[in-house]
Amino acid sequence: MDILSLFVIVPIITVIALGFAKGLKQSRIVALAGMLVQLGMSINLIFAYLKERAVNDDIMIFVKDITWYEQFNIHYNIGVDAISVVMIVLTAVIVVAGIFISWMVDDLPKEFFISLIVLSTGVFGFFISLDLFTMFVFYEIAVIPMYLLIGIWGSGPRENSAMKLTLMLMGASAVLSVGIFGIYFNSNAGIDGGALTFNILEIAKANIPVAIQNLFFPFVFIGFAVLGALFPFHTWSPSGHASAPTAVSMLHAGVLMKLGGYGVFRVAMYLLPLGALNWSDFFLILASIGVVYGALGAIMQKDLKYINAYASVSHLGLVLFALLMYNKTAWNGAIIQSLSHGLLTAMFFALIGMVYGRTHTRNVSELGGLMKILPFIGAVYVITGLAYLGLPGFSGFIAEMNIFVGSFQHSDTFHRILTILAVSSIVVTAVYILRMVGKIMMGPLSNPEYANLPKATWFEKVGLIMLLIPVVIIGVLPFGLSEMIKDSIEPFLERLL
Amino acid sequence: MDFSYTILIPLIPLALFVILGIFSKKIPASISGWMGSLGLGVTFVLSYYTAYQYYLNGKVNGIYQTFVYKINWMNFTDKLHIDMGVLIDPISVMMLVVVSTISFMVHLYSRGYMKGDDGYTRFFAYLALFSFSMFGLVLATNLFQIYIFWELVGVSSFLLIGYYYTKPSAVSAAKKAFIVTRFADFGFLVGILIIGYYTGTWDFQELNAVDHETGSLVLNWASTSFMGLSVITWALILVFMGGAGKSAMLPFHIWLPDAMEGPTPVSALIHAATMVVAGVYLVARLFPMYYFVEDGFALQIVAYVGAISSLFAAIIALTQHDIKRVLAFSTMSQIGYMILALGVSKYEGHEGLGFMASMFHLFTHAMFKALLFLGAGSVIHAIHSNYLQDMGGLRKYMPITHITFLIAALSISGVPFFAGFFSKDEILAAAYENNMLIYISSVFVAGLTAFYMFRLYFGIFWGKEKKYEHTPHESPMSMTIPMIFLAFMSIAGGYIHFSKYVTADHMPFEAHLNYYLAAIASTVGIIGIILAYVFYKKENNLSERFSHAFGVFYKWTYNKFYFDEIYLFVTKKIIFGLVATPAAWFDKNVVDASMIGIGNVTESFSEKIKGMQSGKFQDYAMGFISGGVVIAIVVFYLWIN
Amino acid sequence: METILFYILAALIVIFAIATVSTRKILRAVIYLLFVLIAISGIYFLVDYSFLGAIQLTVYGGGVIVLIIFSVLLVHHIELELEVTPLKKKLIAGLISAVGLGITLWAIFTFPFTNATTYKSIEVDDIGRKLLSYGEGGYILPFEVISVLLLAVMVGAIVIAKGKKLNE
Amino acid sequence: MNLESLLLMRYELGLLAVILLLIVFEIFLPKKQKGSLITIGIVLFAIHTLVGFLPLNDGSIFGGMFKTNAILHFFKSTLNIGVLILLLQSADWLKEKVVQQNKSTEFFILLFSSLLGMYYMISSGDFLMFYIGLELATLPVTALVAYETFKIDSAEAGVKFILSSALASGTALLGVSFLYATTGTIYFDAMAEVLTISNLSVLGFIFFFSGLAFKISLVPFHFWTADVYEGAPISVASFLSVISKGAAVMILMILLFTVMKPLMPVWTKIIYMVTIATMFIGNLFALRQKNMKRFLAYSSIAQAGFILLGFLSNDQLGYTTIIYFVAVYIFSNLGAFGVVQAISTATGKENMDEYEGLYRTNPKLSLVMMLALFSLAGIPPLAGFFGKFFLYAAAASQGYYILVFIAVVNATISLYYYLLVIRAMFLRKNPDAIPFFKSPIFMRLGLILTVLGILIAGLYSPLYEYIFSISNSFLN
Amino acid sequence: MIEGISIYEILTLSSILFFIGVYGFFTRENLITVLMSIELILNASAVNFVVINTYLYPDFLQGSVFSIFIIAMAAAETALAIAIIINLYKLVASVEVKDTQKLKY
Repeated sequence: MDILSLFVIVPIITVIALGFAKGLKQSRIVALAGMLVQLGMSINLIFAYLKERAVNDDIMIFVKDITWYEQFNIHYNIGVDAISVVMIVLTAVIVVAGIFISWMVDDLPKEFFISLIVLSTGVFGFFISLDLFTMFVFYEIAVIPMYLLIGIWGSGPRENSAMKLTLMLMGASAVLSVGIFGIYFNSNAGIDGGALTFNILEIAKANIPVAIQNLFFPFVFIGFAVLGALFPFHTWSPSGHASAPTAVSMLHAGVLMKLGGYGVFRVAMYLLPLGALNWSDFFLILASIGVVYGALGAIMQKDLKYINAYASVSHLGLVLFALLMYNKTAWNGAIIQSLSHGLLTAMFFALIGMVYGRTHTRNVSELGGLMKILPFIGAVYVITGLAYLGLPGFSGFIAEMNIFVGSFQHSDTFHRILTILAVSSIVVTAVYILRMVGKIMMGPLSNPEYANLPKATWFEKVGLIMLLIPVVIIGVLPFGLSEMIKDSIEPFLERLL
Repeated sequence: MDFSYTILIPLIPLALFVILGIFSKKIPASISGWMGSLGLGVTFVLSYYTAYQYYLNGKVNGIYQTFVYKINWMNFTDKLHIDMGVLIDPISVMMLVVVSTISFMVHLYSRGYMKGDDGYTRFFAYLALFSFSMFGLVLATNLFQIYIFWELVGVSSFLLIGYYYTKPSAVSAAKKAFIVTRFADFGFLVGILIIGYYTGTWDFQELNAVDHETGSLVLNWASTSFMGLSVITWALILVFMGGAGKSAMLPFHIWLPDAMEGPTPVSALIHAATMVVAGVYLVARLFPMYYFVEDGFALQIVAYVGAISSLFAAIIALTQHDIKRVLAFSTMSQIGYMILALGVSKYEGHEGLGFMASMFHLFTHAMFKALLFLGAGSVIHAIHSNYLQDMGGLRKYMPITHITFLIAALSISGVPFFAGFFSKDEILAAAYENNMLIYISSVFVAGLTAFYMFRLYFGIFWGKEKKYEHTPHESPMSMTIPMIFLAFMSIAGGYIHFSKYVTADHMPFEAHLNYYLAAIASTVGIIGIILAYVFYKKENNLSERFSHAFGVFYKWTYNKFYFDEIYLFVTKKIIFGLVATPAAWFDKNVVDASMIGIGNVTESFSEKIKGMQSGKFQDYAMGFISGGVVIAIVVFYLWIN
Repeated sequence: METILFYILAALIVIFAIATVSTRKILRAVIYLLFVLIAISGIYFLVDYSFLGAIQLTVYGGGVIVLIIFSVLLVHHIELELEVTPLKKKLIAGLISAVGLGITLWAIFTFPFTNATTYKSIEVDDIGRKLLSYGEGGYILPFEVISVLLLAVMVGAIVIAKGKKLNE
Repeated sequence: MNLESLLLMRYELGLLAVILLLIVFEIFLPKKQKGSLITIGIVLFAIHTLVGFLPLNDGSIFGGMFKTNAILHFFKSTLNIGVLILLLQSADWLKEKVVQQNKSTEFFILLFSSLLGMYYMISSGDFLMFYIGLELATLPVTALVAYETFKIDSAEAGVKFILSSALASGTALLGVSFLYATTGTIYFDAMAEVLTISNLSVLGFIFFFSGLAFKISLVPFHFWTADVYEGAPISVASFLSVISKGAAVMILMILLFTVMKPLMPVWTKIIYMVTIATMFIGNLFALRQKNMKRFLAYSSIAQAGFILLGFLSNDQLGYTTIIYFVAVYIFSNLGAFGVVQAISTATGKENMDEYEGLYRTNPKLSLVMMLALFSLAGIPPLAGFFGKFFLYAAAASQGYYILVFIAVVNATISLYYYLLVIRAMFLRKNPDAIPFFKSPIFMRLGLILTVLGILIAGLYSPLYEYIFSISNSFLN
Repeated sequence: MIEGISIYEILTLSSILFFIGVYGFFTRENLITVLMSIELILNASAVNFVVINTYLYPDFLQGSVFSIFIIAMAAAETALAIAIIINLYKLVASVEVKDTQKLKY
C-alpha cells in the first residue's frame, strides 16, 4: 500500500469503524484515533517528501497510477508536490482540531463524525489526485456532506443556508465539469497519435489551441473559484458559515475553500495557461474587488461568524489575486496565505464557537469584556486577531508580504494600482479585527450573567494550541516552507511565463 | 572589532516576554517585577558597554564604521530578501543607550507604580515585548526588518495603552492608536515596495552608500518619474508617512493624546521617549537618501511637517487641563523639533549640524520628557487625578518629585546649562542657517514650550491646595530613584559633545555654541516662564480673562482644532456611512438577492406551467399529437433549407 | 365502375367517421362507426383482399361493435345525450388535426410512388401458409406471440372485471 | 430449423414456462395456501433469472424476425434482475393487499407477460414483431395499473393509460405504415438498406418515434406519466418507470443506430430538441411535487432526458454509456421506489412531508433513500454519477457543449429537489414522525440488492468494460 | 388494384380517417366514444398497410399480414379498455372524461 492512498483509505476505514460505534464517547474516540493516524501520516509525509525530493526531481512524486475506466482513459492517478503536501498537512491538523472542538456534539454524534470524515476524505483525495476525473470525484465528495453537516447540526436558518451553499457549490462543480470536458476532448491536441486523457501531467504536454483555452478557462476558473469565494459568487459563504456548526465552519473555511485556489492553480492555470493569461485581467479585477469588498463587508457585520466569513472572502480573494499575478513570489505567498488563512480562520471559528457555546449569542453588540471571565480564550482571541491582521511573527504577515512584494514586481500601472488597492485592505482588516476584539473581549462586562461562564476545557485548549503552533512556526521560520514550495512552483512558472 | 554580542540586547527582553507571557498566571508579582528589571538592567549595561566600545574605538581614520551581523530570514525574489540582524553605527548605538536607559528606569519605576495591580506580570510581559521590538527596530539592518519591528512596536503599544482593558476609553484609545499608525504604515509599506522594486534592495548600507567624489548616492535606479517627481521621492514621502504616523506628526497625531490612557510609566517609555521618536530615527536612518534624491525634495516636506506640527502642538498644549495630555502635546511639539532639524540639515561635515542636533535633542528629550512623565505619574499616583484643577501646592508633600520635575521643566524650556538648552540651541542654529521661516516659528515654539511647562509646574506644585481625600505623600524609593537618575541625565546629557559621535556622514566635527542665537532662545524661554509665573503662580483670573479675550481661538485650541472630529467624520460618515454600509447593502440586496432570485424564478416558473398537466387525458393527447406535428414542422423547416 | 364505387365508399367513410365523432347520441355513434367499418371492409374487397374484408366484418361488426354496444347499454340508458364539447376545444382540436393532416398529405404527395407493374390478388391459403410457416417470410412467431397476448389481455380483463371490494 | 436454434429464445421460453407453471399452481393450489404463491412466483422467477446468466450465442431465427445477441442478453438479464428486485420489494404489498382479493397469480402473469413482450420487442427483427412486442409489453401493464379495482385513482390511471397508449401505438402504426410505404419492407435489415431521407420517411419516423417516446415518456409525449404513476400501485409505477422505460430505451437505441441510421442527420436534431425539453419540463415539474410517486415520475422523466444525451454520440462509447446508464438507473430508481413502497405498505403514507424526521425513526430506510436519490442526482461515488458523467462525455465528444451545459444546469436543479426529500428525512425533526417498523425479509433483500448495485456499479469499472466489449453486437 | 384510383387517393382517404379519429379522440367527452375514435385511427393504419402492399409491393404479403394482426390487436385493446372503463364506472358511476381528472399537476 503506497503512502498516498493511505490518506484515502484510513478515513474510509474510520468511517466504517464509526458505523459500528455507539454513542458520543465511542464515536469521538474512533474519529479522533483515525484522524490522529492521519495527522501522523501527514507529518511523516513531509519528511518522506523532503527525502524523496532530494533524489527525485519529477514534478510529482510518489506517483501511483491505476487504470480505472480505460475507455475514457480514466485513471486513479495520485502523486504530490510540495503544494499538495502542505495542504494535506493543513487539512490533517484542522480535522483533528475540529474533532477536538466538537468533542461535545450532542445530537447524532456518530453521523456527525461520519460526515465530517467523509468530507475530509474528499479533501485529502482532491489534494493527492493527478487525474481530472478522480479530482472531480473527490471534489464533489468533499462538497456534498456540507449539506447534512449544516442542515442537521447547524443553527439559525440552517436549512436555507445549507441548500444555498450546496446548490451554489454543486452548480459550480457542474460548470467545472463542462470545462473539464473541454480540456479532456482537446487533451491530445498537438500530440500526434496521442490519446485523450484526464491526466494533468499528460495534458500539460499538449498545446491546446488558444481559442479553446479562451473558451474553457472561464468554466474551469469559475467552477473552482466559487469555492474560493470569488466575488460575486461568495454569498454562500457568509450564510453557510453562520449556520454551520463550529467544526464544520472550521473545516469548510479552513480547508474546503482552499480547494478553490488549489484547483485554480493546478487545473485552470496549469492546463490552460494561454486562456489564463488572456482572462487574467478580468478575473484579477474581480479578485481585487473581492479583497476590498470583503473587508468592507466585514466592517458592517454584527454577527461574529459573518465578520469572519467576509474576512475570509477578503483573504481568499487575496489568494486568487496573487495567483493571477503570475509571479513566483506572489504564488508562493498565495500558497502560504492559503495555509495561514486556513489555520487562522479555523481558530477564529473555534473561538467563536466557544464564545457562542457559552453565551449563546454571536452578536457583537451583546458581547463584551469576556477577557476577564475567559482569560485563555480571550488571550487566544487577541493573538488570533493580531495574526489575522498580518502581524509579523505570525503566518499571515509572511503570506501577505510575499503576495504584495510579488504582485508589485509588475511594471505596468494596472497591476500596481490593484496591488496598492490590495495593500490598503490591511488597514481595513485592522479596523474590523480590532473592533471585534475590542468589543467582545475588552471593555466592561456586557452582561452580568456572563460573570460565571465556564473556563476553557482541556480539549478546547488542545484544539486551539494545535492550530496556533503552526501559525507561529510559519511566522517565525518561514524560510524552510517557502523554499520547499518554491521548487514546486517552478513547473508552473515554466509553463506560464 | 566585534559587536555580535549586541544581538543579546533584543533577545533578553524577548526571552523575558515569552517566559512572563506563557506563565503569567503562575509567576507571582514580586518575582516578575524583579525579573523584568533585572533583564533590562543587563541590557542597560550591555548597551552602555557597546556605546563605550563603539564611540571610543569604532573609528577608522576618522570615520565611524558600520558593523553588521545578519542572517537571511526570507527570500522574496532572487534579489529581494529579508535579513534579520543587528547594524551598529552611531545612531543605532545612541538609540540603544536611550532605549535601554529609559526602559530600565521605567521597569524600576513600574515596580512601585503598578504595585497591587492584578495583571502585574502581564504588564511586565508587555514591557518586555516592547523593549524587544524597540531594540529590534533600532538595530534593524534593512528597511523590511525595520517595518517588521515597527509593527511589533505598534502592537505592544496597542497592548500597553489598552492595559486597563475594562476601561472603554482605554480600549478605544488603543484601537485608535493602532489603526491610525496602521494607516500610516500602509504608506510606509507601499514606499518599501516601491524602493524594493526600483532599487532591488532594502539593505541600509546599499541604500545609503554615498559616493563622496560625486556627492551623490552610489545606488542607481531606473529613474521613472510619477506626476513630476521621481518614484523614489514618492517612496521616501510614503516612508515618511509611516514615520509621521509613529511620531504623531500632523495629520496623524490624534492618537497620541488618547494614548495617555495607558499607565503612566508606559507613556513615559513609549509615548515620550522611545517609540514616538521612531519616525525621527527612520528619517535619520535613510538620511542620505532623503538628502540626495532630487536635492532633498522629500526632506523639504519633512522639514515643514516637523515645523508645523511643533507649532501646532505647542499651541494646543497651552490650553489642556489633563497634565498628561499637556505632556503628550509637548512631546509632539518636541518631536516636531527633531523632525524639522533633520529637514533643514545637510549631509557633509558641519553642514550636517541639523542631523546631529536632531539626534542630540532626541537624546536629551528622551531623558527629560521621560522624567516629566514619571513625575506626573508620581503626582497622579499620589492624588489619583490627571486634572490640573485638582492639583496645587504639592511641593511640600512630595519634594523629590517637585525638584526633579522642576529640573525637567527647566531643561525642556531651554534654560541655559540644562540639557535641553544645548540641543535646542543646535536645532535653532541649524534652522537659522537654512530656513528663516522655520527658525522663527521654532523660536516662538520655544517660548510657548516654556510657558505651558511652567503653567503645569506652577499649577501642580504651587498655587493653592485643593481638598485631597487623603494627604498626598512622596512616592516610594522604587519610583523616586529612577526619577533622580533621569534628573541627573537631563542636566548632564547636555554636556556630551554629540557632534563628536553622531553625525550624518559618520565624521566627527566641531560644533560650538552660537551664543547670539542661544541668547535669543533662552530669553524667549525665560519670558515664557515669567509669563507663566504671572498667570499661574498665584490664584488669579488672568488666564480666564485671557482666554475670553481670545474667545474663538481659545475654543479652537482647547478642542485641538477639531482634528478628532474631522477624523470621526471621515471614518464614521464617509468610510462607514458612504462606503461600507452601501457595500453591505449591495451584498445583501443585489449579489445575494440575485443568487436567491434565480431559485425563486425557477420555482415560480414551475408553478406557472403546472397547467400543462391539466389532468384531462385528451389535452395530453393534444400535446402528444401537436408535439409530433411541431417536431415535424421544425424538422422539415430545418432540413428543407 | 370500381372508381365510382371507391369514391362512394370514400365518401361514406369520411361522412360517417365525422358523424361518429360528432353526433351526440352515443348509440348512433356506434352505428355510424359500424358503417365506417363496413365501408372499410368494402375497400378491402375492392383491392381483392376479401379475406381481410371478411375478418373486418366478423371481428369488428361481430365482436367489437357488439362489445361496445353492450358496454354502452351497461353504462347508459339509450338516447343519452352526450354533453357538448366547448367550441374552443373543438377549434383547437380541429386546428391540430388539420395541420397534421396537411403535413401528412404534403409528405405523401411529395413522395414519388411507383406503382408495381405486377399485380396478383391475395389468396387465403397463401395467407394461411405464411401465418403458419417459420422460414423466411413466415409469420408463425407473431401468430404464437399474439396468442400469449390475447391470453394476457383476457386474464387482465377478467381480473379487472371481477375485482370485488376489499372489505367484502 | 431445429431445437438448439429454438434455444436462442431461451429467455422467452423460460418466462413462458414460468407463466404456465404459475397458472397450474393457481389452479391446483388449495385456497388457503394461495399466500405461498407469491413465494413460488418469486422463486420461479429467480430461477429464470439465474438461468438467464448461462451463456448463449448470437443468432436470428424465424426468418430474421427474432434476433438475439450478447448485448440483448445482457439487457434481458438486467431486466430480469430489475424485475426480481421489484418483485422482492412488492412481495409484502401483494401479501397485504392483493392476496385477499385472490389476484396474486394474475399479478405475476400480467407482469411476466409484459416482460415477455419486452423481450420480444427488443429482440424483434421486424416491425410486426416489434409492434406485437410493444403491445404485449403495454396491455398487461394497463391492466396492472388499474389493478387496485377498489381505488378510483387506480381506475382513472388505468383509463388514461390505456387510451393514451392506444393513441400512441396507433400513431406509431401510421408511422410504420409510411416507412413501409417508402421502403417496401418491414424487416429491419432490409429497411436499413433502402431507407433514404424523404418527406414521407421522415414523417413516418417522427410518428413512429412519438409512439416510442410515449413509452420512454419524453416531452412532449410524457403527459400520461405522472398521473398514471400516481394512480397505479407502487410496484406497477416502478415497473413502468424502470423496466418498461429501460426496454423502450434499448429498442430505440437499436432502431436508431441500425434501421434509422440513414435518417441520422434528422433524428439527431429531433433528439437534441427533445432532450432539452425533457430535462427542463421534468425538472421544473418535479420541483413542486409532494406525492412521492408523482415526484419520482417527474424525476424519471428528467432522467430519460439525460439518457437521450447518449444518443448524440454515434459510437461504441455512446451505446455502452446508454446501456450502462439504464442499468444504473434501474438500480437507483428501484431503490427509491422500494423505500416508498416499504413505507406505503407499512403506513400508507406517500407524501414528502410525512417523511419528516424519518431518519431518527427508520435510519436504514432513510439511508437507502439517500443513496438512491444521490445516485439519481449524480453524486459521486455512487453509480449515478459515473453514468451521468459518461453521458455528458458522450454528448461532449461530438461537440455538443451547449447541450452539456444545459444538462449540468438541469442536474443542479434536480439536485435541489432530491435534496428536498433528504431535507424532509434528515434535517427535519418531527415529534409524530413515522414510527419505527421492521421491513420483511423480501423487502430488505430487495433494498440491499439495489444498494449493492448503486455502490458497486460505479466504482467497479469491469461492469462498464464488459458492456463495452459487447455493446457493438447489436449492430449486425 | 382499383383502376382509375392511384395510391395517393387511398392514402389521402386513410390519412383523413386517421385525423378524424384523432379529432374525435380530442373532443369526445365520453370514454366509450373516445374508444371508438381509436378504432378509426387503427383502421386507418390497417388500410394503409393493405393498400401499400397491394399497390406498391405485391410480391410479399407483409402489409396484408400486418393488417390482420392490427385488427386482432385492436379487438384485444378494445376488450381490455372496456373492462377498465366499466371498472371505473363501478367506482364513480360515470364514464365521462370530466370524471377522470382527479390526478393532475
